[in-house]
Amino acid sequence: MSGAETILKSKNRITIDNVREQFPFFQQPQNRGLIYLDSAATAQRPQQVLDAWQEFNVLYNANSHRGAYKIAERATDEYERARAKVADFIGAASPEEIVFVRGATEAVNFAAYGWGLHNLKAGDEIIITEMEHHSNLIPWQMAAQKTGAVLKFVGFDETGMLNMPQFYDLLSPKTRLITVTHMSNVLGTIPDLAAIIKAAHATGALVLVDGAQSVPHIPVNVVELDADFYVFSGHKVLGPMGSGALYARREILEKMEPVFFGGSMISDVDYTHSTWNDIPWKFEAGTQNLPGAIGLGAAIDFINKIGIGNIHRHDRDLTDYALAGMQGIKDLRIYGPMHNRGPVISFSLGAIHPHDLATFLDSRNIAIRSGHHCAKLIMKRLRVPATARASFYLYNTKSEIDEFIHNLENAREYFSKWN
Amino acid sequence: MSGAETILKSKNRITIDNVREQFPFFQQPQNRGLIYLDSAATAQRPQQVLDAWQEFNVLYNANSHRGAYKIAERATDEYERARAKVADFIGAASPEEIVFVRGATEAVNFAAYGWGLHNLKAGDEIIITEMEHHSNLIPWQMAAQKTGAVLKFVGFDETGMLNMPQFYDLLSPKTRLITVTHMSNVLGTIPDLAAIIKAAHATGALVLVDGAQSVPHIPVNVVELDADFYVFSGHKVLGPMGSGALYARREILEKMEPVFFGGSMISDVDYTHSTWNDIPWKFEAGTQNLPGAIGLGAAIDFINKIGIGNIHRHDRDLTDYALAGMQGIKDLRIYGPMHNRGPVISFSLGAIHPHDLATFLDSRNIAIRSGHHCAKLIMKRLRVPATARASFYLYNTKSEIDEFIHNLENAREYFSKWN
Amino acid sequence: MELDNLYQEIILEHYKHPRNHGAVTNADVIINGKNPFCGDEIVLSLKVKDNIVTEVAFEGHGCAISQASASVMTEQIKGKSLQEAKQLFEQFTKMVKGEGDVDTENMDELAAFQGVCDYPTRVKCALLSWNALKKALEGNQK
Amino acid sequence: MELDNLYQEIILEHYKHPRNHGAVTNADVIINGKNPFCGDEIVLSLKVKDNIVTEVAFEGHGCAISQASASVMTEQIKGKSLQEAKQLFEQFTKMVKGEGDVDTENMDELAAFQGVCDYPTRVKCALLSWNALKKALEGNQK
Ligand SMILES: Cc1ncc(COP(=O)(O)O)c(C=O)c1O
Ligand SMILES: Cc1ncc(COP(=O)(O)O)c(C=O)c1O
Repeated sequence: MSGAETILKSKNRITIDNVREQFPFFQQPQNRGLIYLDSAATAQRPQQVLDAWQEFNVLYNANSHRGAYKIAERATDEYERARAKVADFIGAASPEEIVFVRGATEAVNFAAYGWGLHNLKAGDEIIITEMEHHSNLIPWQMAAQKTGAVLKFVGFDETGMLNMPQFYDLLSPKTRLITVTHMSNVLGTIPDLAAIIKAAHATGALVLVDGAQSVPHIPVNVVELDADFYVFSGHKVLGPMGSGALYARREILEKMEPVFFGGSMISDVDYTHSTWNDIPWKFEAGTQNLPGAIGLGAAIDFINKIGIGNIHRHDRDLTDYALAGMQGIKDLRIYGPMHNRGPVISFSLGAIHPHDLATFLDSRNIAIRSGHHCAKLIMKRLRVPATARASFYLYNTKSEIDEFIHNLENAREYFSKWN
Repeated sequence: MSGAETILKSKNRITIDNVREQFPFFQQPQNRGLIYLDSAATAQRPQQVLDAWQEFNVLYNANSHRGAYKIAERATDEYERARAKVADFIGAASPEEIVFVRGATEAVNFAAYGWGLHNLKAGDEIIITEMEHHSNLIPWQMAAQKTGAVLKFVGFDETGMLNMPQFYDLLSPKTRLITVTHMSNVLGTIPDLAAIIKAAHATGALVLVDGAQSVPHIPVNVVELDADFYVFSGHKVLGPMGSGALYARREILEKMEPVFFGGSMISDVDYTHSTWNDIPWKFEAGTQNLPGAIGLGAAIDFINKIGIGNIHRHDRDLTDYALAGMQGIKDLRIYGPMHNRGPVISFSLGAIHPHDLATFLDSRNIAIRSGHHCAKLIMKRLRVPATARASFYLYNTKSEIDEFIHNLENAREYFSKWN
Repeated sequence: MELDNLYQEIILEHYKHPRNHGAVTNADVIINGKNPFCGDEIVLSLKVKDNIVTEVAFEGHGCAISQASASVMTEQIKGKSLQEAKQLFEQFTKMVKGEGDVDTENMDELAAFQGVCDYPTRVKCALLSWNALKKALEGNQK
Repeated sequence: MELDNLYQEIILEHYKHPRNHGAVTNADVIINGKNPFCGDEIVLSLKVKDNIVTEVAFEGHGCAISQASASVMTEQIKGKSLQEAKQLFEQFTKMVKGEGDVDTENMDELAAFQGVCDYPTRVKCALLSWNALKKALEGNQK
């Protein structure tokens, strides 16, 4: 089956096997047969990304922006080229609007410190959803506590859809920011950002979009979306750990305060005061993870070769296929919408605790996640301490999903003796 | 010559050639003959470090602390093992006192935000030196501006020695923190930390030591040193870019506020308030650069195999050798002490601008740095806009230094036609 | 099937019918045990008299391993001296971490957790209640 | 020796004897050019009348390339229209970046910087004063 699955439906028909071959992780004897269904936590990386990292280190490792010799110049060039690739990939108007960060968490924190602390004041409101990852929640709790701003929560219904009437109710002239995920890492929900952003801008509020889960799977254009801030992690989109980006519109970045201070982010330095470099460098204090950023650029090249639209279709097909199969399993409960959703499925199976389920599947060489998925507010609302979660990406196959579903049945049976 | 240089003076005589062979950077045809004298900016990396990074990615790439399957457990284990290696390497009392960060810059910022903003108040004083890297200066300018604390500067003399009488003068019951480099990245100066820390603790002040330049070259033991905070960057000590550590004594870390907020650093999360995980994890929000940290662990293994004492001797010998040779060059001026100093030599040659000198040497395949070296206060005090800088590490040889010195002579001649 | 080494009968039995579940009234020590990474939580309450654990109970939520481990633990330490409890803690920890041979003679039902050492992802589940106990023994109460 | 392609006679000559060094009195535009990464700095002052650069001068510090480039630039744009100056900026930038063939006919001494394109580390030095000029032309003054 899997050999015949076509990821690229257009002319040159890249098959799923062609794709998998390019991921050394799946080629290791130790990992043969491993069914990796945890890409929402971190994705595997194609050879091209590992090569870019390696090439940096063996050929032109040097500190950027500081050298007066050839390899330092190359390091700087490749780093800035990677920035341009990221800008292109998410449709930013210019590379200067991309700040390299460690990941989505750091990006949200930069926004909360650099914009939030300087623009929020007592009584201002931040609208946030109950389905945010902790990384897009706690930085705003901090900003709210420090400024006196108030967090207003938009809930979601049993099918995992945001309560849009509630959102419109909450939206007011006091709203300064709406911060919302582009795809829930638990429910797979894809909120109606177009509507949210249009309404937000009509009242003069800014919108931060957490793209950690969306950028890997759906075509993103921040300008068409009209997002004010957009954040994502490199490691979930085939890039190296320790890479990621904060996008913000030029006017916002220019007015935003730097968060970290040190080498390379300055314009001038005196004893007690300093001034800052231009964007984006004023946000990049100290030695950056150059091969991380360059590796992220290579990941984007890889994705562009396959086509994000093709990846999107592949992931959606897998998700539909998995949802259909899982619905046939007795006592299996799926959290989140059944249509128009991301390739991440949270579920529970009867009374089996998710950790026990994950251990069972692990013993069958199937890697899923269990826990609160850094989204305790979702757990509270679902009234469960934890869920199991399977997530898919371009290298997963329908036959892997068959295996997964088959083993869910097995798990049900194995644990049934417990009743 | 170079083949005979012994880096390990003890029994099994590792020669410099043995060492160089293990750095793929020097083995590339494109880099043959390249004399890399910019390790103070960033070091090259041994195969062992690249392998550790690669192995993580192809064998057990998974997110740490979150997985319910084998490779995730391995990723977590190796990450925590790397932490223990770092703790051992700098003599920390326990691994929990090590926070993984992107580098020294981030580490100082964590201290300035997490400790500084919560412990400094108007009128408090921070003693700092005029030879600090911007990364150990501007975060404290920020903390001072936000809290009303005052920065007090210890100067240095023409030979680059800290003005210790001035330090003792400045030290007072108002002093809350002394923040000082363990080795200047411009002057090579190694301040008398024992004296500084003893005096500081006697008045009840804490001491932060910037080890970015020292950790690669001299044995460090934070407990013997009695440092309260100690920071360094992985990429300068043979580890990957994007790795580094903040050390602080347990009591300090426990009381310190987290700086970044998000996944994995929480104990519990509610709508408007959250509580934090134990140290060190409360400081590590979101997905960390796991292979970066693991690569840093591998770098430490590599260094331990050779012996930091042996590396120290080798670097010191090279430095003495270079200083002796450079002193023979007409119009060459060396900034910094001539003895008991680090392997980083800043200099100028007649009226030749450092950039022009660096370009000349680059055309001879010798990589040095020119500029302000992120230490504008030093430049102000030296009354120069920039200096040239050569720095050495375990893979450099005396014959490389011969070449370097020979080409300094050539440069003098080349540019002499300008006069 | 090897998984049975982990999910032994005794463990299932305790998971289904946890002993000493609830809270000790007028406890001398109440300790919260928590694995922040996965969300499992346990609250342990103890009464100690003349150095002897006279009463002990637990509440919380978590997987089969963590719940069964708590249940067995409470049974095993009840009536033991603080010293003996600490010894059991050490033996048990060593056993589930697979750190060398452990004499399981005096361990009774605790020995059912021997299989955990082959499942490194579950070690922290088995230790959740024990680490809480350790904190309690160290007088780290709140 | 190839380095001579970079350090041409004309460049050395201007480095040693910079033209239009100092500040224009009653300048219409004063612009600060700076390379924060290496520390080079230039202050450019201009007088503009009827769309013509009537006076121009520079101060600052930096390497031979950046200083000579500023010196040559001031000579070349003096008396030119803002439009012509902008054109020269574009030609010069293209040339030192090595982006395609540039017709150097109308460029006079500016052509001496042709060799810079083989020294990517020095491109920003050659452009320091020109980028300041561009900011000035865009009315980005301060
Ligand atoms: C003395 C000193 N402190 C701090 C730093 C900052 O280190 P990093 O850029 O790796 O954060 C450096 C290096 O650039 C340094 O030399
Ligand atoms: C929706 C969402 N936001 C934010 C994050 C945080 O990303 P990172 O851990 O890479 O910083 C994640 C992933 O963990 C996520 O799924």
